[in-house]
Amino acid sequence: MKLLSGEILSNERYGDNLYRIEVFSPYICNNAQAGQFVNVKCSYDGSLDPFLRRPFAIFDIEKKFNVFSILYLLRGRGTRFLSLLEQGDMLDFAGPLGKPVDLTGAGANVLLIGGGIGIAPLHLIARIAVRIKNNVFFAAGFKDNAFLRWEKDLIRLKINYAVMTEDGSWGEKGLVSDYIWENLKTFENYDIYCCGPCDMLKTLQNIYKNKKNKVTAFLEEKMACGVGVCGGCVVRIKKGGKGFSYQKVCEDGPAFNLGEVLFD
Amino acid sequence: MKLLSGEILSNERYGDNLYRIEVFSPYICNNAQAGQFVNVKCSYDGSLDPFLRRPFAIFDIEKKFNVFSILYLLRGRGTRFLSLLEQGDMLDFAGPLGKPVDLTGAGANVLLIGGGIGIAPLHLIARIAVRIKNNVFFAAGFKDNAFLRWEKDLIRLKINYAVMTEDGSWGEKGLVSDYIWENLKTFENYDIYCCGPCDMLKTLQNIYKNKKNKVTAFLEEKMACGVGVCGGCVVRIKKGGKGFSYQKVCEDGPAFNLGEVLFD
Amino acid sequence: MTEQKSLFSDEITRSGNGINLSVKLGKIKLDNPVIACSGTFGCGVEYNNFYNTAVLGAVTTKSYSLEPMEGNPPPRIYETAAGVLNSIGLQNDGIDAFIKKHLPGAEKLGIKIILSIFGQDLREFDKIAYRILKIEDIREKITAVELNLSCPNIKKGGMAFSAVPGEVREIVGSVVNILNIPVIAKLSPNQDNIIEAAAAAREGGAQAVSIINTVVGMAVDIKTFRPGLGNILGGLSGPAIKPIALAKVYSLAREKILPVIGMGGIFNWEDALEFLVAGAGAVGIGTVNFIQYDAGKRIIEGLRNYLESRKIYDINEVIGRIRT
Amino acid sequence: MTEQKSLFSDEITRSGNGINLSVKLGKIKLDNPVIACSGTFGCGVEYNNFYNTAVLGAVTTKSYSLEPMEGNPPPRIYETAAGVLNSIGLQNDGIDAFIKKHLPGAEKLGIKIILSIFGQDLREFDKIAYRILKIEDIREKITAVELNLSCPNIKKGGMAFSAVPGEVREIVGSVVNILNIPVIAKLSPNQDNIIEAAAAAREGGAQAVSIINTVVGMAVDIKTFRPGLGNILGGLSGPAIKPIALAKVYSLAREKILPVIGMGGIFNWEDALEFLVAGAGAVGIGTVNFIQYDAGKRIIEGLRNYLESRKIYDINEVIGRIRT
Ligand SMILES: Cc1cc2nc3c(=O)[nH]c(=O)nc-3n(C[C@H](O)[C@H](O)[C@H](O)COP(=O)(O)OP(=O)(O)OC[C@H]3O[C@@H](n4cnc5c(N)ncnc54)[C@H](O)[C@@H]3O)c2cc1C
Ligand SMILES: Cc1cc2nc3c(=O)[nH]c(=O)nc-3n(C[C@H](O)[C@H](O)[C@H](O)COP(=O)(O)OP(=O)(O)OC[C@H]3O[C@@H](n4cnc5c(N)ncnc54)[C@H](O)[C@@H]3O)c2cc1C
Ligand SMILES: Cc1cc2nc3c(=O)[nH]c(=O)nc-3n(C[C@H](O)[C@H](O)[C@H](O)COP(=O)(O)O)c2cc1C
Ligand SMILES: Cc1cc2nc3c(=O)[nH]c(=O)nc-3n(C[C@H](O)[C@H](O)[C@H](O)COP(=O)(O)O)c2cc1C
Ligand code: FES
Ligand code: FES
Repeated sequence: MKLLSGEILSNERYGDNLYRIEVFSPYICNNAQAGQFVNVKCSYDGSLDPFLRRPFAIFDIEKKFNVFSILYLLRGRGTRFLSLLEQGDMLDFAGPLGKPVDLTGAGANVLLIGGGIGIAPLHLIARIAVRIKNNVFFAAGFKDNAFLRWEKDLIRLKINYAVMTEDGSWGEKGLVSDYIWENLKTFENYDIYCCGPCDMLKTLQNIYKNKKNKVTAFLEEKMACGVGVCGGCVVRIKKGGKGFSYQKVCEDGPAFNLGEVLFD
Repeated sequence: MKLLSGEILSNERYGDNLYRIEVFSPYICNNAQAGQFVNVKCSYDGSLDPFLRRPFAIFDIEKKFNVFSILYLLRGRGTRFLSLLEQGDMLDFAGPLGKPVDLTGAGANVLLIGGGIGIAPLHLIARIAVRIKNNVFFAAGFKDNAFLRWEKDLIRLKINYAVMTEDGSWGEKGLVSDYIWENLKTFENYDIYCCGPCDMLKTLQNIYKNKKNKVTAFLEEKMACGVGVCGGCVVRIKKGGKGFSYQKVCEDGPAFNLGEVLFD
Repeated sequence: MTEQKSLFSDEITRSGNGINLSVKLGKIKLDNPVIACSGTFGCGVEYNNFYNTAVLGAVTTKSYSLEPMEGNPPPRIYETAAGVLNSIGLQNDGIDAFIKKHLPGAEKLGIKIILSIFGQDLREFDKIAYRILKIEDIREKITAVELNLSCPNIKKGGMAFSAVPGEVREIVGSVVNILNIPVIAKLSPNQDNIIEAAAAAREGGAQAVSIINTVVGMAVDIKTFRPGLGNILGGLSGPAIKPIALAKVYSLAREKILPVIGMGGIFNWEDALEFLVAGAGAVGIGTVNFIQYDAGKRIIEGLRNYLESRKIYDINEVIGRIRT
Repeated sequence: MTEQKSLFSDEITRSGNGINLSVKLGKIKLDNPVIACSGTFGCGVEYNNFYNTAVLGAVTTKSYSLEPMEGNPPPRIYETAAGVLNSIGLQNDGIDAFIKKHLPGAEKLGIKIILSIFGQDLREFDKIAYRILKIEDIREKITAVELNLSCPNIKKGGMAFSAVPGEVREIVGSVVNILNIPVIAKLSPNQDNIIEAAAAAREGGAQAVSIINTVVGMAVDIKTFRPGLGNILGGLSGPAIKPIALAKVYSLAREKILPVIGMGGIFNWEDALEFLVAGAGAVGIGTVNFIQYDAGKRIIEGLRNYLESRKIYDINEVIGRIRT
């Protein structure tokens, strides 16, 4: 991990309230692994507003160009600042952060389940997995078609996928968890990586409670340091029998074994 | 006084570290009088950085176009923000604030003594005075020729003037107070308005200690409210014999009788 | 999202008359819970240039003393991160000037006045109370009297009155005895005894407690190596202190000793709502008035719109409803 | 401007060896006055990714207890205006883990360690001290031990140890007796007795006092009506509290009871200089590390450049030089 400053190559509207920013960074492109994130200063140098850095998954890496990208939803003050940056501006960020997801050791098939902006860390996994796995399948669910443009990027990865939307405006109408439920058999021998809203993760936890799939979930928690020193970003992870321990999303995660996550 | 939002018609570099911003505001143009100022929000809507408003003298008013302007030095966070605003952006300001300087009642001749950015409030006085007085003379002193462009604006007012610079790069070499000292006789029957650094005002106070000229000085003090409610911006003003009272720059000033000002 | 809508589903107050914003703090009744803080709003007359200040729940006047006071040497203001330090030193032109000069002006505009006063000792508080008593039709003109007990107790070495619960009880009791209008005790956040002080205020007969006053702070001007304030120490206010104020309001309100008027760093309706939810029966807005001249109006409108959009027809339904 | 240059003209310390940044706090000698604050910097190993953390005057470790501690339920972090609330709840993996796991790592990097510890009562402080005593070559490995006395005294209803000067004296005295390395007492800003507590720390044999720890604060999430922190109350840090910290540092330092390590909201060298001028013998940087990962290096460099440009050749010349 390093503190970096990278030139912004583009920062484009990607959909409704959705942006993609591309940043030049040989260091990230050479060192970042699947599942990692960057911690971004979302205010001008010397400004305290907003105060904390914001963590963002690495959405994609184009090694050839030394460019990585972030996909972000415009939510509050931090992402508003991001959305105002322009080509040529410098982005102040640190990374790669978080424990990498180890794709080499696992099974031959990978299923990615993304809900909304939760597709962000999975996209990079897809890109890496497609080279080393037999099958990679992306199941993605959205409210509406705000993420429509993503389909093009997805197609370029040359993997199979299914899109579900709540309003039926894109792909099939319904929830991604319904899709998983209906295709349980198909994905019986898949290792699963999922990221999305809490409700989706809880549903998936239920679905896979007694299955033998290895299910890895990406979690979010508010962060202060992002590098494991403050203990701010903990989630409850089952320990042995009935107990639990607090583990840090930034250092021990952001990916955890879904079966061991204790939601409240 | 009103809380206003005015479109920025231009915001140009006027000299080294010096800018002039022109704002559309019929209200200010119709209501502001000589000596008044505006209190400007120098951060984006909802931002707390920098925190307080910044007071600026009204530098000029062009009634015909409903445009007033501010001349400002780039000093810190507030003026940095100002300098980044662009044509078409809106300026959030309140005004006109402060006690107007009454030019109608006074003598027939007016001498303006400005040091550095202190020329700002005097420029508007010059513009108004030139219509109702016999003689208006502007004596201005600067470090260097950063304010050179101002000479053009001054010439348009069709008044006599003298410029002094410390480095001799424009006008005569020397201090404006030296110029005043050397021309005391010439201005014997002039009402004087001065604005500039503390040292200049102190020197002028000495020069005019036992003269009969009416000398009015513009003072600065840090402000919180700008409208007279907080008591933050006080200066020491002589009261009767030996005592003094704290008076508010924003409400009782910014112009005070120089002879009564107690510098520390 | 779904949670937000269901928060109040069990007890929605439907009413044909729109949203009820009025609140009661003991015997004090306000049309809405938004009060301008003492020392930051004059008597509401200046700000009437920016909006009709009669729409505020009340305007707390600057704190008046028996005789006019000079205040502290300048500089009196120092900007800090999301806050401001001040060392005004309670400059004011005295209670008589308020009665003769400022009150009539506010009255004419229909501003609801909470009169803030302070004395150097019990006797001075009493003397001021007697002068107030002489105001004609006082109950129509003055909603309440707020005792600024964060000011220094000269007889006790300059410590704030509110540092000593016994003093609080005595002063409040004495003023309550003299006046026939509700009394509010304003406490300092610089002592760690707010609960005891509030209990003492109740015993003295106060109707409510105002917290917090400014927090002791300081700055150094590194260009001159001088303190940023002429008085060296000053009071910190603004959003910087909001978390501190909220903690004090919550901790005191849950004791249910007296209704709490919560203040400290409120900048918008969301901040005001935080205080109400944490248990404040009304909120004070101070420093924000310097930056957002029409903050009072905006915050009242913001609260009303929020309640309307959530189908909560009475603001009292959110007060103290924090889910711990 | 002219004033700035003449500030030190009477006593400029000319030296062929460049700028002296080293400071002494009692028996504690530091190469420079910039210390990483407890709980915000691990043991300095993580941040070594960003710069050589051995350049810091010292790194104060997170506070270790006798046994590992779980800490508080999430959320533990809440962003506020120019600050952050935390309710970590002193989660740590225990003093033994520090000795076996973390210390060797820091040692290898040449990081100067101030070891922060806390106990639930006097006995626990003592027990931890005895374990520390067993570290080989302890005086070479540990610059000082800092006692976090802002943590709750479980036996006394959860009030901070530093609230009761008698407890401060006893704990400090006991640990000083056990250990042969300098002891620092870290005090809470949430009681109004810092001067008494510091005097008690001196009587107990402490070499210095660290102030301030975080200020009690709170937030409400208006979307859910829940407290922003799982623990409801938390500690506020960052620039928001800088004026509060400066006031406490100044007020304590001028009493000349013990050298003061000043902290609270320092973000750049200018802030650090404010604390030094106000009387701090060294400064702590905490929250800034979360936002500016290389703050430590920057602040040391900034101070050095400042001194150089002002022709002040010894940082001790600015300490406590406030002109009041
Ligand atoms: C490991 C990780 C990876 C993430 N990846 C992405 C991504 O790829 N794309 C994306 O759009 N978002 C991502 N997020 C979320 C992103 O960090 C927040 O959306 C962002 O902080 C929103 O900030 P804001 O300033 O716009 O909004 P704010 O209004 O300031 O905050 C909006 C919400 O973001 C959350 N938030 C605020 N500050 C933090 C913080 N310091 N740490 C964590 N959450 C915070 C709060 O819960 C808040 O409700 C990720 C979060 C984590 C923890
Ligand atoms: C009545 C009046 C009229 C003024 N007219 C002009 C003008 O026409 N042109 C111009 O360039 N400047 C003018 N100033 C000064 C102007 O307000 C400050 O230069 C400006 O605040 C600088 O702010 P900053 O944020 O850029 O710098 P900062 O670094 O934030 O401050 C720079 C300096 O400005 C002063 N300052 C900061 N905040 C305030 C405040 N709220 N009130 C007063 N002073 C403050 C401080 O003393 C500080 O040293 C005027 C000041 C007053 C009181
Ligand atoms: C400039 C200024 C002057 C103040 N004067 C008084 C006063 O005279 N009496 C009083 O009780 N409180 C006074 N206060 C405190 C405020 O009423 C309020 O309690 C405090 O500022 C916190 O609220 P805020 O953060 O919204 O400003 C003053 C505050 C400021 C900033
Ligand atoms: C996340 C976090 C954890 C902290 N943990 C500790 C701790 O374990 N022990 C301690 O003495 N202080 C702890 N502190 C307090 C800091 O050491 C410091 O005193 C305080 O944050 C003020 O400095 P700052 O504003 O620079 O952060 C912690 C602060 C933060 C923000
Ligand atoms: S954010 Fe500090 S430990 Fe994760
Ligand atoms: S700035 Fe508030 S009275 Fe002048």
